[in-house]
Amino acid sequence: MKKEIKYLLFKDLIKGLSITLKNFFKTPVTVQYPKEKVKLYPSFRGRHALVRDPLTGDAKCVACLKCQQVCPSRCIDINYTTDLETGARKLISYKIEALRCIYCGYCEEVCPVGAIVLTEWFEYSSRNKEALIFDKEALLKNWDEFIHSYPEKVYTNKYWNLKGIPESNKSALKREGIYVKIKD
Amino acid sequence: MEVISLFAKEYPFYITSAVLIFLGIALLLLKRNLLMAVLALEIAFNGINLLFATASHYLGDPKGKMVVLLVLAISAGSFAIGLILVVNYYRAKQSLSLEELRLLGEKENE
Amino acid sequence: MVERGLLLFVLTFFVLFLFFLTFIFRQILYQFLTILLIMVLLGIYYLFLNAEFIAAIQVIVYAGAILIMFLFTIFLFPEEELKYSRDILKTHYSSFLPLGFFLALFLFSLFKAIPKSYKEQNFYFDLKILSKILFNDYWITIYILAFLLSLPMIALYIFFKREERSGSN
Amino acid sequence: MGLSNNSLLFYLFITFAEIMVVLGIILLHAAYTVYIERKVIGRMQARLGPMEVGPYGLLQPLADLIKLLFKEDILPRDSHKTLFQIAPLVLLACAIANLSVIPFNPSFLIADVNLGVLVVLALASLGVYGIILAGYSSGSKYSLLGGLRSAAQVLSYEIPLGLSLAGVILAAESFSLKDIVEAQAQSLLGVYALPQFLGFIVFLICAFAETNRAPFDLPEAESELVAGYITEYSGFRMGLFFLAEYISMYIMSLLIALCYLGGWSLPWWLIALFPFLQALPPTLVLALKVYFFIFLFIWVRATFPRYRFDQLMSMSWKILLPLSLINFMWVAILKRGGL
Repeated sequence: MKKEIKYLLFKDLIKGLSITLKNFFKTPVTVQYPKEKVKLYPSFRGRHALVRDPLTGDAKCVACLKCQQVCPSRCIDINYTTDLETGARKLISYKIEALRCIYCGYCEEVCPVGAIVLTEWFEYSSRNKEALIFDKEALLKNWDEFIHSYPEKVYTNKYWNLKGIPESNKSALKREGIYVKIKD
Repeated sequence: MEVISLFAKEYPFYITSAVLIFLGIALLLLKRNLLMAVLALEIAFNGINLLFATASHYLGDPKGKMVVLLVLAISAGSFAIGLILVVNYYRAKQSLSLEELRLLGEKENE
Repeated sequence: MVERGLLLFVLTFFVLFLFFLTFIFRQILYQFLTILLIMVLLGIYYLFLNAEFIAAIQVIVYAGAILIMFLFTIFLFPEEELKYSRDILKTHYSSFLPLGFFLALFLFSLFKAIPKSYKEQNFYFDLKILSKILFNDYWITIYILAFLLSLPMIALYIFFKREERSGSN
Repeated sequence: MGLSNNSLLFYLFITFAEIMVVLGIILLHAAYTVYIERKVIGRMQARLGPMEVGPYGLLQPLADLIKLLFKEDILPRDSHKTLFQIAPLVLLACAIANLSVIPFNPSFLIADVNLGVLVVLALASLGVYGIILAGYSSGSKYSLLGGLRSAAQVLSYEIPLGLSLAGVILAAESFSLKDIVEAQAQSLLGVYALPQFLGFIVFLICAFAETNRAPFDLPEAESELVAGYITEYSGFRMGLFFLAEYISMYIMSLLIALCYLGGWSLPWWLIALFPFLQALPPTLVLALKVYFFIFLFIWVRATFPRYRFDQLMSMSWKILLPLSLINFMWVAILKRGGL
């Protein structure tokens, strides 16, 4: 009997209608993207870049291949030569296929010197494929473009120094904390 | 102009009703299709309806138009029954031709 | 009066035109469409006879119920059945003769039956008059009509019951 | 024949002008109902709706129209060409012709037919041909099945619709919509929606089904029928179908407002409570009622899921038809009691 009364008074229908009416007066969550932009958080992972060392003016990369090994989508390709006398490695080419990248941030995390970074820059879509396969020069240029409009004096990335990793597993540089000085 | 003033009288109604009755009978006899036959009878009904309504209007008697209403209602029912018969006939014989419709029973005795 | 005559002239012309089209078409669907138009035009004829109610009922019942039922039935049949395999009209032109004779006789007797001088009654078809006659003087007819109208429903019920039974066996 | 006050030419000219005014207003309304529908449904889903074309997306209907006009005109190979082209026009013509018998205020009415309600019902039954022919002539099985489904839906909902209107006709003792409004204003409660609550609800549900709107929008059941009878249509012809749908939405809203909510008149108890309402112009009162129902159409579309086809048919024949008959008897009892 209760069920019939519920049917007759359209209780369910009115409940559903009231929910939509309540939503009608809420402010919409839509962001009008090209006109207004959402605030990006410091850990945002966007376009790839190789950090330009302010001292040498070249990439910080030491060609340890850790990023190439850890990359889940295998989009990093590194060529290097080994100096036979000192055993030091020298970078020849560094290539990232941004089309294959899944923006996990593992490469940033694993890098012992903080050489690679996913910048907070995301508007870089292109119509041709070649523009999205970054080689070393392009990656350095990406860094310059990004850092040019960076407001603060010192740049550091959350993934360079993730919490919860035992100190013994970190490189010596990382224990001190990696940061890039941009301007004095 | 004279023709048109003639048409203002009852002649167009008579012509149309005759044409409709003729159309119904001709479709029934010439097209030899069971589905069309049911529709043809409806058209003949319509012709007779128009005749009733015309006579009722020009003689000033509302009963004629009442007959039209009755015929309308009854023909709606009869048409539905006719269509059911046609569909059932087609299921039995796999054909709609009127020419094969010459037996009352189900089987043909050779 | 002139306007009425002109409109009726055009209407009758249309009906005759559709009449010939119905014969020319060889597919039942197109014939059906011309007949549909004739039925709707008949509604206008009833308007000229001061019978608005019948005009509306004509369109609602014939165009809205009966012919739609027919259209649904048309879609039940395969397309080969909806064309005429053998058109008698094409092979036996002489079959038009008796029918033409019948039409001529019918028209002749009709126009013979029209009184030479009739007084046109400007009688308005009022629904209230109709319903008074219908429900007071002819109530038996109404009951018979109600019974007749329930017949198709009963027929349909029996039809589908039989279908169910034959389907289960 | 000069342009004197009672010549035929003058009469034709006046009628033509009236038709143009009503048509222009209703087409503008139909176009902007599309915009408002997108906006309102967007807000109900916490979105913004169209914003790009013009301020607040106000020129969106114009952009849609231009897009539809310049699209390629496709005629499917297996279609019956003539019927395929005629079908949307049949539907649209039957929807627009309804406007001729609908009074917009006490003095403005294109054709004062004393059988207005029957004309509306007759045109609704003729509009079904547009749907069936569109489905059949497309030469596609999705179209045919969708067309037959919608036709069956519209046909079976026409019966409770007509029967619930019969209650109104019985109470007002007239088929003319103008007389119905006037009789309603003088009735005991001022509106027929209160004494004939059952008929009002039945009519409302049938109005949703007659216009093929949600939750009865079987033609738009993409998972089953692609797009029903409009599957093969594109460009301007598809636009005509949508135009017909939106115009018939307005027709149904106008009918509800006129037959059940007192049209341009306000019930006496409302005026007794708020005397300032008497100053409202009659057309505005009617328009407010109509806009409310248009909003209801959109609101319901944003809220309810679609019915299954067998539920739809059984609802019409097993629930709405008996309810409308009960309503009719109830009105007869009220009438007998002198109310």
